[in-house]
Amino acid sequence: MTGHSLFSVRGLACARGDRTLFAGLSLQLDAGEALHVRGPNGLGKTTLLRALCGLSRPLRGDVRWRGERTSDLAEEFAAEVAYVGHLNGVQGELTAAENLERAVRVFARGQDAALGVAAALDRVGLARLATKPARHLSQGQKRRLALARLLVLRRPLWILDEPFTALDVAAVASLSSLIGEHMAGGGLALIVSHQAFELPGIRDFDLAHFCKARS
Amino acid sequence: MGEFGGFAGVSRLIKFIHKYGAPKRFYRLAGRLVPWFAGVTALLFVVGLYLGLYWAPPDYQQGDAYRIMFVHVPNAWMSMMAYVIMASFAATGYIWNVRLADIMAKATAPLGASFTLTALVTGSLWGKPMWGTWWVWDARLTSELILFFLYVGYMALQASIDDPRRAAHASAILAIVGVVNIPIIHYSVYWWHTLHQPASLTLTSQPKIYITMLIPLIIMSLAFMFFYFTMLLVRVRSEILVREQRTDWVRKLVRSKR
Amino acid sequence: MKGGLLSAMVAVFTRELLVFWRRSTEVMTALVFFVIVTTLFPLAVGPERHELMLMAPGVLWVAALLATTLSLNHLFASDYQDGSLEQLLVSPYPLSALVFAKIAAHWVLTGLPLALLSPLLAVQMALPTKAIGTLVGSLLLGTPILSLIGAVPAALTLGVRGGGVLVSLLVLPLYTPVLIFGAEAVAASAGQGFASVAHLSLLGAFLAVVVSFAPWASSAALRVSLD
Amino acid sequence: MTFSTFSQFLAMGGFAFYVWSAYGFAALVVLINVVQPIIHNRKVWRTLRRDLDRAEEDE
Repeated sequence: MTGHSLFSVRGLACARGDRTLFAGLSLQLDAGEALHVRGPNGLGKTTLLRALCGLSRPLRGDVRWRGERTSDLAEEFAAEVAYVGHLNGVQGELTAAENLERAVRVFARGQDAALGVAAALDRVGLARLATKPARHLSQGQKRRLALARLLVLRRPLWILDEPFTALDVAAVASLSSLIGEHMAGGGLALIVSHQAFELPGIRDFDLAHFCKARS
Repeated sequence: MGEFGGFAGVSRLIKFIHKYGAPKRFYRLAGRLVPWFAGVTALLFVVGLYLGLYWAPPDYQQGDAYRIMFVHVPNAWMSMMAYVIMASFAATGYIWNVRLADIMAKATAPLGASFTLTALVTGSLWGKPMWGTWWVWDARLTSELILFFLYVGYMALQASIDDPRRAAHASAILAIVGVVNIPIIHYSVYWWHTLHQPASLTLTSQPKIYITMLIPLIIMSLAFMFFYFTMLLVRVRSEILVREQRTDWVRKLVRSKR
Repeated sequence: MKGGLLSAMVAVFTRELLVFWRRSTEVMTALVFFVIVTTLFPLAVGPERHELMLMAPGVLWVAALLATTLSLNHLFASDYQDGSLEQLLVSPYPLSALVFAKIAAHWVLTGLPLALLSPLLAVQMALPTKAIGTLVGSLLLGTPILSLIGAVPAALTLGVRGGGVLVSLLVLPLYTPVLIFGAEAVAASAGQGFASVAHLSLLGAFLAVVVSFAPWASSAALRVSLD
Repeated sequence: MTFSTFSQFLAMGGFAFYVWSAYGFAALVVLINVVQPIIHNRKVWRTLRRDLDRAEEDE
């Protein structure tokens, strides 16, 4: 299995209901690389990300991490991925700090947290709100709390679905530089976003290329 | 899916299922089989009804009322068999992603529910002359009633999910849980029944069943079984068309039959 | 790694308790429902003590069944809406273990208080004192089964229209063995006849079956619902 | 011969109502199970044809 990229996808096909969204999708990603997945609404960008991190079952295809099938790795692979979806996964009844502490305990496996909870909250600009119940946070603040999870867990592969929604200009820039640091440290990232953002070295990936012309 | 790929035999079986379980192939095959199955069903019904209603002598205890057995018992058998078949198809569809199996499971549910309903109503009609009331909490009738609720739940879940794949897989899990539970439900109901009516008469617990009763019973059971297979094929054919409507072969088929 | 899994399960469990503690109304609803339903029965059938005593095991057990069914909607629904369930599915631990922790928390919040409250209602329903121990025991053995089995339909109906009513339609037929064994155990120790031990051990055997099966089935159900 | 006359056959030894209702109900359920899929199948074909017509108009 030498010569493989760190993360490689071959011949992936996904469906929504009985309709095939895309087929024959292949991509390669190595340490320090990032991919910006593009395409109009309804093509299946979210489905692609969910299939890659194991949330949904693809029709066909071969997804490999370090040369091994992710479906065989199962939880081993999950320990390498951080996923931020449309939903923030932030529990309204818990405070911002409690949300992160819980993430560390439920998701960090063996390894030490990359950043302490307080430091991570500081980094995303929520330090003052640490003890506030998360339901009182604004949309943008909740989004930042979700992204702070990326900092407290040391995961090589980031899969981010529209991470910039609800973020203000400064936060967008700060997140971009965060992803840049992640790449510089040898991390991988797959990002779906309609919003423009600047990130040196990121490649574009057009999903429309793998979709049949729709009737 | 990877965890099953390791066994060579299983993977060969899966390949076989995927090849002959292709909806297009099966649609044609089923179309050719339906008339034959329908013919066998009709023949079995004619013979079974003649033997059951006319040829078999009356029972020395129950008189002619026991003839209800020839519809009640086959339906009760089929109601349970259909649930097991449904759960097996559903499990196949869920574990190996076989769409045809999903469709078979979905098509089985209404047929199984019909068998259950018929078993309940005929059981009640048999009970009235025997027990003097329309409904007795007899063990067989009670577990049949619970089985009916299980069928209703399965169909309700199928109907309330729009995405056909999710509907099939969600109801598959329900069916599997049901099939694990049914023996326990059955056992608990019989246990409960013996506690409360230790001496009551059970409809089919005669010391011996005569050969003259057994022959019509078997033929009627076969008739209902073939009826099930016939209607399963018919239902599966329409469901295949609905679920494959975007494929080229269905479009070609529709165009040719305009 | 073992220690990691255990601490993750504990984290899920305690977080669940904390969340429900902070919106305690939901826990109370099921409990209050249990109390009100059992109170309604004497009003409907009359206060005659002997009649009430005959009905008590059945009434208490049916009320417990309905109260648990009512509370099943809270098991996954809010986690589903805010996305933390989705996160649980991509955690590096076996999902069935984490789901088991969630179900355990659900039982601690519904089944356990219900069992502890039941002696009061048993007195209301004129159940003989000697049967109260069996009632509590049967509820302690039986309500975990209700939470475990109930998790499967609760997971299957996430985000489905008419989910709440559908859950009860799906789950109540599956509850029949629990109802039979539980109510029979109480009735047996209220009367003179059979020993209740047989029923209780059947209940225990059923619990063993369900513990090994339900967490797996409900995690499979969650994967289907979030696919 | 179990029954010597046709009216005896219809009387079913005094259990006519129960026996014939049971068989009648079973027959009714069988009939519904035959008719309903056929009607459904016709409906499916109708919608498939209509959808195809629409798709071809668009082209």
